[in-house]
Amino acid sequence: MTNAVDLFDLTQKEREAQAAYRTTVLCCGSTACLSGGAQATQDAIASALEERGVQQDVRMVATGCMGLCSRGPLVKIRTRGGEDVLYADVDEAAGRTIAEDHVVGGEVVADKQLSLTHPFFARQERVVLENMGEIDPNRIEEYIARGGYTALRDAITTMTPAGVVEVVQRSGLRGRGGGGYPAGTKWGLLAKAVSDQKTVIANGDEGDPGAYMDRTIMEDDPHRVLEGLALAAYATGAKQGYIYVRAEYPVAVRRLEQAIRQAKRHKLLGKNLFNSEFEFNVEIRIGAGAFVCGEETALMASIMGQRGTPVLRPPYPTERGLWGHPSMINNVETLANVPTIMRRGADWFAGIGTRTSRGTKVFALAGKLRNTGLIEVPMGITLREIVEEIGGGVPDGKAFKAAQTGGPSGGCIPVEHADTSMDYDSLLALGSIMGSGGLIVMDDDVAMPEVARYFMRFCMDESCGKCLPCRAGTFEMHQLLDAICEGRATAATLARLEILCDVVRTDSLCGLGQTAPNPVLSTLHYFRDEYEARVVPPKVAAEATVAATSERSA
Amino acid sequence: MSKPRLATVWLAGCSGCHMSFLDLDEWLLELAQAVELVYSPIADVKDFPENVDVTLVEGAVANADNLELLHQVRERSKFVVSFGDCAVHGNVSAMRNPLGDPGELVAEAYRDAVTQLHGQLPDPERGVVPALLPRVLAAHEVVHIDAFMPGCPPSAERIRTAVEAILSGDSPELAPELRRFG
Amino acid sequence: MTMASEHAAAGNAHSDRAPVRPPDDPRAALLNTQLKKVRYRADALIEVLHAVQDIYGHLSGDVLRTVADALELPPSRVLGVATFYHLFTFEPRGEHTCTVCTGTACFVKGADALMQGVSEAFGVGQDETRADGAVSLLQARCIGSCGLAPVALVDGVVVAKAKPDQLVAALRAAGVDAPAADGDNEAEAPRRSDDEAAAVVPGGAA
Amino acid sequence: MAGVTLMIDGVEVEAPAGESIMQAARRAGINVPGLCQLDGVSVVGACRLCMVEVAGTPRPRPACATTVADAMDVHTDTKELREHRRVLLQMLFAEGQHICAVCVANGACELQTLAAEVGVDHVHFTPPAARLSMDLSHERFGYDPSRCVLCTRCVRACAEVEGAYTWGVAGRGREAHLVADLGQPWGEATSCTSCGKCVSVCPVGALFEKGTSVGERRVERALVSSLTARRQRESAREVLK
Repeated sequence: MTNAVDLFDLTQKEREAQAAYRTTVLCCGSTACLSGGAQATQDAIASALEERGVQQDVRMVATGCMGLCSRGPLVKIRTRGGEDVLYADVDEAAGRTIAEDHVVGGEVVADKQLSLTHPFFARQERVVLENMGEIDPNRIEEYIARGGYTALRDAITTMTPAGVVEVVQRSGLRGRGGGGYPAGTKWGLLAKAVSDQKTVIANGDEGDPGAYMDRTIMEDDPHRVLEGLALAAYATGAKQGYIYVRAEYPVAVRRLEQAIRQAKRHKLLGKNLFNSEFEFNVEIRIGAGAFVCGEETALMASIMGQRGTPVLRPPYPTERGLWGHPSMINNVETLANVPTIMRRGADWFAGIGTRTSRGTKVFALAGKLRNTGLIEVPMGITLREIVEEIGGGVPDGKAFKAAQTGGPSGGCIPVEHADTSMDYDSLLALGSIMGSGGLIVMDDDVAMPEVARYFMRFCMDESCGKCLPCRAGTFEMHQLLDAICEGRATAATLARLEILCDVVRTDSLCGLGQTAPNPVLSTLHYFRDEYEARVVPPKVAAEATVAATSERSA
Repeated sequence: MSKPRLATVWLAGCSGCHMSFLDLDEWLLELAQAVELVYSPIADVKDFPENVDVTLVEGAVANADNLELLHQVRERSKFVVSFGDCAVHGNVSAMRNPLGDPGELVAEAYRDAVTQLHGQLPDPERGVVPALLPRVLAAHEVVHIDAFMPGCPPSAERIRTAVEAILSGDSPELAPELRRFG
Repeated sequence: MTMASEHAAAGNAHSDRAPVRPPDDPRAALLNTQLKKVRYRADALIEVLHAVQDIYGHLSGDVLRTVADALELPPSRVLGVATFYHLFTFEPRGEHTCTVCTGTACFVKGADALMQGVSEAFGVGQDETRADGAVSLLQARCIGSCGLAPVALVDGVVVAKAKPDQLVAALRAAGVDAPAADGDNEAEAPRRSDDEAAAVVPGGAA
Repeated sequence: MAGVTLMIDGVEVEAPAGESIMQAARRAGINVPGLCQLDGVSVVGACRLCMVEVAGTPRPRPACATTVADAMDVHTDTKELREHRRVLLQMLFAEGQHICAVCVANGACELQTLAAEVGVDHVHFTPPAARLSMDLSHERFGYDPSRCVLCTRCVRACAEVEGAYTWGVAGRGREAHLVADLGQPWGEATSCTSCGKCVSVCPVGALFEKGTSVGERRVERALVSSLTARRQRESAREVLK
């Protein structure tokens, strides 16, 4: 393909091919459903259709994540002219029944059906995840059939780079990796930098425990990431792109590699894209297990094959980044928003969400909830709506106690604040952060000092060790939290913990250390009584200290 | 007004701090005029008395006796000073900590070392020697400490400055050149 | 010229570098292929270390020296990078592995109990390989299947909404026996991940 | 190069553009504490002891790694900064086994001096119960990891000035530690030229000359700095020729 007309042809052909089938069976083939036996389900459906001799009338698609991971494997049946029917908990037997009764016989299998008006689906608004559960991530044609790469084509053929930056700026899109820095501003900075060796980098080093938005996007809609990155490159004048992926996500790596090959073959990557001067290439770089590599400067060090230790900013990457050249790093979800923003317009996007937090946010909803999985909601929805409506509430007669957002850099929001709007600024005001989108719900079985200790343990293990406050401070805080959890702490211990939080937050070199105290500070703020209940008199603490040292040296 | 009651105790240390204290020569006579020395390794007093105003604690907490005495000191003293690096942070006394189990150390020191002539292990059960704590602790890890006087040993000048300040009720915080470790 | 090609060009000058030895070791041949594939670029160190781990199962001092020579990097840099990233290991893994996810969702839903259950049933400590090499008990940072928490992997296969007995049964089925009862395992210290690292890194903080 | 005028602790200081706050402060006779900074090698800004308050910035900045700017208003010694420095120094003491009484650097140790200056008279954290063995394999020098403060001056002097790259940092977080080559005993590190620069820059007693006893540290810390300065001067002259 060498010009835009071919892209239309391809789109047309794929749409016609899809329309030729009477029925489409969409089977969720995401990691979660696969580990729940989705492959066997798919095989059962295929062989049932074959036995009935209707396989050529039915299009079988292994799609990306349909979202409701706790009810997988999920299967969706789409009939020409009819409504989609979604099935949950589809094991092999159910798959066979659905194939025979519904696909062949036209009868909906009521006991496995899950209504698409279920709040889990109805309350969502899908921008980034618009293709999830709809396309086969292995086929570029399916992405293109749903409008893929038209944003890139239109940008290159009809817009100036500055025009693209302007759209992103006007859309109000903010960084989805955690900090919420305005994406358009960042793009503008790189666009202004003078260099012929600029790079754009997609940050797919999703390290927050309990978050898998980026993994899902990379695995299930890889071309969206490529298109977003290519748009960033066009807007900023970069010729080289990198996607930095956690090594823990091998499927994402394979899908992205395949997507790059396909895009190259269709001349959507490489030289003279859409007959323009614009040239863009993408390479994948794989991490090796280091949370700190989510930090921009550490990530760049890792791409260059070095220890992932952050360096001081300024200079910022847009001034001096990869190999000393101007570079820009955007989170995968941020980039995944861009093709849709370009297609549907900045105003449309800015119309979703709140005044300061535009658009939607993808959350990995997990913990003590009836429905867990991947959701995309408009910014400004309340925590309560997410927990009670989408999540279906806390099961087993337990009470909703708190929700943790932002992972090890975030905080716990207590149930009293459940009506807070989920946007960057409201979460910050509560002492948490939006973070990358992990949202873990806790019931009253969960003890907050232990939650704080869990996250501190994580930060301690993930500290790179370069700067003293983070290296030693996270360790010392963990020691104090240990003492608190094990009944060796006095009131003075709590005071010392607070001083340490202040030192580590203020003096650490990078974001990891600067935010590591957040889970402690927020639980101390909202659940101080739980800490105080564990404090003991000095003499008891001293005895326990002596006893604990003997345990440790034994 | 009665004279302030001063005590000094010697936990796990080399007694160097007390030696340095004795280095104060004629000032000791002045001090003797100003305070009542109610307990000290250099005085023949068996039990740590009640109602002590100021106690200087030399040495780290290394064994069960140290632990018991330090608790007694805290309960019976108004103002407790960590006197010298061993009390302040363990110092040489705490150098055994990284070696782990004190049992092995005792065996090495009393039985296995090539320089051992008698090869006999002390038996804490018989009460001859107190049992070693698993880890040597600084005084403030066990009780609240009101002031710290680092040094190995603290120089006579440092001791005098600190003790004068404490007795006159001034801030016991020492000047930088007088609070260096080592 | 883009940066990638600039670095590639720098690497090409060295494509005649001496091959990894011994030449009759098929693993050395595989490593050579990988080194050529990355054109001996120093910035490909992490990719090369991944390859070494795939080929040899773990990183050893000898191979690290080979890598340092091939990429013309100071050995201290190679060791620094290899020991920085958690996924690189300096000891051979056990014949079977159980990896418990310790992400937040799994933590909230009882990852600790999974860890403890397997540890007690097979006499293997956390992050350890049993002395007989039969089984390793590892922990993973979030594997991103939070909807199915708690999650564990037995020999790489995901066990969703796992219970301790389920993992024990799966490992038994894979052929892992309970530890020898006569205390043989006690006598022989378990192989800690750190120990072998310490052999490569003497004087290292243990 | 154009100069700038800034305020440091209420004193007006003139400084050439591009200079760090730390350098400017020193010339004005204001000593900002620091351990990782060393003239003549690159800046890492890792020990965070030199954090200073700069009016208009949300959080303190490392003086060693922040460039002066015109009309900057810097405070190097506020109550809060002092308290933070005390906590940071205590962390350093707790990370290793710093027993001044038996250390070769006693009396010539930057950590010891800083503790006295900043007012650390005891340590609230518990040192680890780790057994770190000394490396005495080098014929002239010794390395005691329990005294290392991870300032990485030795790593930078070895790489940037000597060009040997013998020293490196391995491990991560609290497990981070110095290694020679592939972690073999220092004496077996083939890249080491035994130049002794690492020993000369060590702020504490972690790297030392064999045969020196308590308080006998002799090497001159300014060696590397003067070496680099001389090198720069000479190469500038070469260019002029």
